[in-house]
Amino acid sequence: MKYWKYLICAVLLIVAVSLPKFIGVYPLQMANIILIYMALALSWDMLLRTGQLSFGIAGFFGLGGYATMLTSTYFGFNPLLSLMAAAITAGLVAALVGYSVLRLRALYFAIVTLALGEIFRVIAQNLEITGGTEGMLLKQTMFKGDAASTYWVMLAIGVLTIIISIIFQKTRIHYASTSIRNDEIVAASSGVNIFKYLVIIFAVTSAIQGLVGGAYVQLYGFVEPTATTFSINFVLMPITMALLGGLYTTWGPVIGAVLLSVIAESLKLRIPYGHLLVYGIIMVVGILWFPGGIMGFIKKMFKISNQ
Amino acid sequence: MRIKVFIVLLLAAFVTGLFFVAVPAQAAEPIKIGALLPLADATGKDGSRSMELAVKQINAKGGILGRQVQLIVIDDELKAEKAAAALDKLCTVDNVDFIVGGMASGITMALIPGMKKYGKVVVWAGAAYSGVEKAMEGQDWFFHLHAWDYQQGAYYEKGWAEVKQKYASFKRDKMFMAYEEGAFGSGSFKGQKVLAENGKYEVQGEAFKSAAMGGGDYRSVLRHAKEFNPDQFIWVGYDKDALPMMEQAKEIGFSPLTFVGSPPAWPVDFAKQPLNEGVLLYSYWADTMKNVSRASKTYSDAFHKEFKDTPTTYFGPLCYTNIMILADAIKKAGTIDKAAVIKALETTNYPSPLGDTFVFKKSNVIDHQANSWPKFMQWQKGKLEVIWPWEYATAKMIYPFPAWDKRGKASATIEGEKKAVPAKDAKKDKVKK
Amino acid sequence: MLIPCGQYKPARNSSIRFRDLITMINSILSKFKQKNFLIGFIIIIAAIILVAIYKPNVLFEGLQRSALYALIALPMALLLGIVDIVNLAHGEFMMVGAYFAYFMNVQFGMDPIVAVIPALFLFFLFGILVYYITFKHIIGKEPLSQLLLGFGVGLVLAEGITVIATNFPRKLGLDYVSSSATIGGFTFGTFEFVYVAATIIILVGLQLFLKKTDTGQAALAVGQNPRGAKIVGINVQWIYLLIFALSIALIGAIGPLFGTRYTIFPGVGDQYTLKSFILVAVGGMGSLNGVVLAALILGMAETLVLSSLQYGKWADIIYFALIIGFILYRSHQRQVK
Amino acid sequence: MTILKTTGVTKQFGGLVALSDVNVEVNENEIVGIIGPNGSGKSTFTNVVAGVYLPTSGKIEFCGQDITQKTTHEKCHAGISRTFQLMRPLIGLNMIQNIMVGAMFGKGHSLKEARKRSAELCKFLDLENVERPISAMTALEIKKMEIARALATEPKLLFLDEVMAGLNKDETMEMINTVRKIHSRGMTIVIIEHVMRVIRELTQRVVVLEWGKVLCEGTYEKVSCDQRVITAYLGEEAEC
Repeated sequence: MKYWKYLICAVLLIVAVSLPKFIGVYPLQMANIILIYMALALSWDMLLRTGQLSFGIAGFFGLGGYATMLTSTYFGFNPLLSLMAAAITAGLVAALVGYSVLRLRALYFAIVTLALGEIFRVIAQNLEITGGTEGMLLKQTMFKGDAASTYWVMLAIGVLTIIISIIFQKTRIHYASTSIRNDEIVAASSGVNIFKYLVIIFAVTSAIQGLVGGAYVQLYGFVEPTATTFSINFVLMPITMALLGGLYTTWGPVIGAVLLSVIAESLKLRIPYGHLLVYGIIMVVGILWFPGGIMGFIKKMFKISNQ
Repeated sequence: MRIKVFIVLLLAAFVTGLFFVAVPAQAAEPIKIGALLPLADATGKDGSRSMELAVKQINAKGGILGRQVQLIVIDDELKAEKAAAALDKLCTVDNVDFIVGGMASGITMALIPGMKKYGKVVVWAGAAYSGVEKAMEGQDWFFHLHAWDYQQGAYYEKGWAEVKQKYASFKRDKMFMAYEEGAFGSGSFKGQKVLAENGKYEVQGEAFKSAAMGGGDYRSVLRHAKEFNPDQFIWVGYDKDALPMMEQAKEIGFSPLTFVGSPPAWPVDFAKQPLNEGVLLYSYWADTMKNVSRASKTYSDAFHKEFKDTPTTYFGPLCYTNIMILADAIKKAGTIDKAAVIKALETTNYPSPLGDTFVFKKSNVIDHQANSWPKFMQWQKGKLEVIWPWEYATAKMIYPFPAWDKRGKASATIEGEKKAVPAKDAKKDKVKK
Repeated sequence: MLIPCGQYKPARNSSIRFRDLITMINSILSKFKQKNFLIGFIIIIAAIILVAIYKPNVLFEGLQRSALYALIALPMALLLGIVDIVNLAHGEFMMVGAYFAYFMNVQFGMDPIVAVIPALFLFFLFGILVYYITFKHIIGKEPLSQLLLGFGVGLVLAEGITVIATNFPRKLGLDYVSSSATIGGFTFGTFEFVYVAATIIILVGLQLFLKKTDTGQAALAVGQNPRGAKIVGINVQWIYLLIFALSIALIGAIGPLFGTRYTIFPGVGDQYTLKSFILVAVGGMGSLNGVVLAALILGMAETLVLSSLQYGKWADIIYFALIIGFILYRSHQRQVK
Repeated sequence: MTILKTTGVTKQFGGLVALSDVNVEVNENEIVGIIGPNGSGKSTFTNVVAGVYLPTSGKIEFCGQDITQKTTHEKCHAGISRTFQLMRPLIGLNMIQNIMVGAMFGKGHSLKEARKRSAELCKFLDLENVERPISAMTALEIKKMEIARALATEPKLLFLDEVMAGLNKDETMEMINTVRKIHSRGMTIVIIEHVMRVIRELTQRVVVLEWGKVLCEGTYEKVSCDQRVITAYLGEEAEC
């Protein structure tokens, strides 16, 4: 039983890695989009496992994007190095900011993270060095835009996120975050250093978001503060995907990201005008059918079949 | 057990996805043109309809080189990653021969890596941001129709200089620019500052939050403008800002000598608003141009016949032109071979519904820049009239902008104002032509 | 009584008595005896006087802007603050209300301000409908699902309007919206005082509803502890339905008022959803007065910053920094207690 | 030896004084009972000592260290552990995982070690079928699990806050035995209780709180005959 899991994971990984041999550039590009949103959704869920609802995804995503852009433009970092810079910048800023912000809970935390993202945006928009409102263009995207190589980078980021999420689920961090989410007083009375764990998890998830932001800039080659890099889409879409897929699990956000991205794209190609209407209806019906997300539904099915 | 079912589900989802996404490529019988436009936006809607119209007309005449033309339009959703994916789909799944379309600069930026990768002939309608131009330096397959931001600015200066020459009473020593805080607005202001330095007039500017981004209160900006007391007031924003801007200017009693707006489109029914009287604007095209340009009339009539509607933005005729230029070049080249088509495109000479006759020249940076130019227009009695360039002028300019307290509820009082136009200038007008 | 509340019947006099007024004044006066409150009050008064001398327009326009923010945030404060339902489609309902008024005007020549009354009734029914179709099945389960549901409903509303009426921006040309008055050479717009009036009416109405009616008290009880409220015999489902429909009715009726002054398009609402969300958080969950006060402070500050030419582009940063500051300060206060 | 010593501990909530000048000493290896009518400050005292609230004034010493300003988890690491008046299981975790939280974070054991120790604790407290989710457990089991979670932090001092509340007679008996068993392992226990029988059976010394003040202190027999205590309880379950 146990080996089954590893075997399936290995097969999946091999299939994922060798995908460029079988499919064309466009499906790969779609896979990149799915991986971007999947990593964001999963990282958001990882923080949510502590009960902290973040609306700051776009903020750290944009921060990472700008870090990549600035380091590769002004210091000539190579693409992978600039991605590292993005992750580190976002992680550090999150750790610093977290020291004051992580004392907040629930809606207050959500609003403050949202406001933080907006502050990052306004700063990026008003500084000369970041190209102001017009943004900046990258001289050369990573691997000269080669579809297979960029896909592998994105896949690496996606797999890394999944691995971090699994690690979070298998180690003491799982116990820390679950107890903090369920009952902070019990957690603290049982010796959990709530603040420490929150800062660590916030920094790690923000670093992932920054990394994805950096990859986004490396993929599409530009930053632009108002409509793209700090777009509210990068808050709403990952949250939507994680909720539909199922919270507090590794595979829920993954399923949500794959399903919603594929549905959105196929709807767009079939119904050029008004596809978002159908998309919205699917969302509403989806959450009414699976109030606990698709993973929650699957789990429930198993419980019933087991009993 | 749990994991197994889950894996099966995941695979099922994936396979369904592939099934949905991978539209099988068809035999390359027709000439395929791929277009990227924001279909949910007014510009994209006008643009895609006009493209369809152009293709229909071409196919009705038997196509090009004996082959039919197939247009594949994909919505870029105004999202960078979706646009890039759409470009990949056009180039790899649909195997299009040429790429057209394009509206927002931000989206175009995301397409640059892909365009360079595929190297197909691109005839691009939109994107005015000069950063795009820099990125396209030395790419011989890139043909750009819309004027770049700095070109537009310089052209406006030329226009105002000509207006000043013609109307002795025209004054433009002080100018105030209210611009939306995004790339579109602040880019315009940056350019304007340089132009003002060269033109030796005073300029002041301030950003506002466009209603498109959740703003909509312009009073502080308008007050600053009023304090500055400019001869010319220009606002650079979106169609959503148009009417509230006028209302709030009226509210605080701000009426400069010329009141100029430059949104890409105007809201529904703006024509019916009495407040619009005398508002000047920059645009490439107005429906009234059918009175002065034959190409414009042909286009306008055809569009109306096809869709029982009038295009509200200049992206309609621009995208129509986009297809027509490409079709002409293919015809001229006699093949869809890249080098031949590029050669043929270089010799383009197309009288467009926008008024201008399109030819490609070198710009500061790129090799193939069309000479399309914006025009000065003015709302007069609920119609957009072209004021300048003189050869397309459909009416004379109302100057100065009628003060709020001097107009009645309707626009009846404007008649008298028109006399402000010096009669002697009519001759100069003819000489110019 | 509107709602059958079972055995739960708090003994209350539904009219405002003179004695209530005295106790209210007394409680306000006792606040002045606290040092901090007095200092804060003096600072605020001084700031208002300074602003009034320095830039009188900030006072008027700031008030009007704040009133609009507060007006839009109040229905959300009712729904989110009182009974803990997050409705991310908040702004979209307002947008639909504005479209309703627009087409009433175009088709039947009805003035948008008159259209507020039919909008109120129609959106109450609409709210009931939406509640029965969607939110009813989510409330009390995973609370975060409300986010996704609201997002989906908002998308359906916005895209539905796009399909029906295209996404071209629309704006009614109403002569009275640009009316202005002049005092001592200073001209200011008068129409937007409608927002101030509407805010006061809704605020007072909601306060009375919550404090003076059994149903309002029941709603407060449900908000504090749904399970407990059920135990004491309150029909919780009814309360949710009523508050939801009331919130939708209010925001739907605010739509026409919004549409008089602002351009409407299908995407106009989402920005205001976010703003309202922020105001409810800053004002403090459950406090309607707090929301109005937060709107007043943030709106005034925003207008003040915008009124200075050089710093206008940083207005957003000050706005958001204020929000963070407020929330951090409030959380600090809570910890000290 | 004195293990816990509070000197002049006062706690105010706004204008309300919940504890005023409370001086309590707990010696090693004894069971101290804290009793008092509802709202007398029993739970507040637990919360102040175990660190959920910081005291407004006063000093708390634990094993000779001043721990007054320490946070909840620091106090837990120092060796104070507690259960809660109302059942507070961590519903996202199953039975043994709940206990592991205490072992991992209270004592810093690794995941493996924590599981081993938690399993031992389960055996010690007669908890079976340890992988059950919370929803499949009885009230007694949850209470025992919470005690196990507190014990897993390997404390020097254990606060049991109304651990008998909501249990029937048999269950109460079982719980009393459980507490005895824990005490026999050398644990110092402070038991906050409403049910006098429990106090009588278990405690060596009783502290009576009323209106946030210590009313009197002594053995159960001495305290239960004190006139002030009887007045405070108004005959409520107080039998001489």
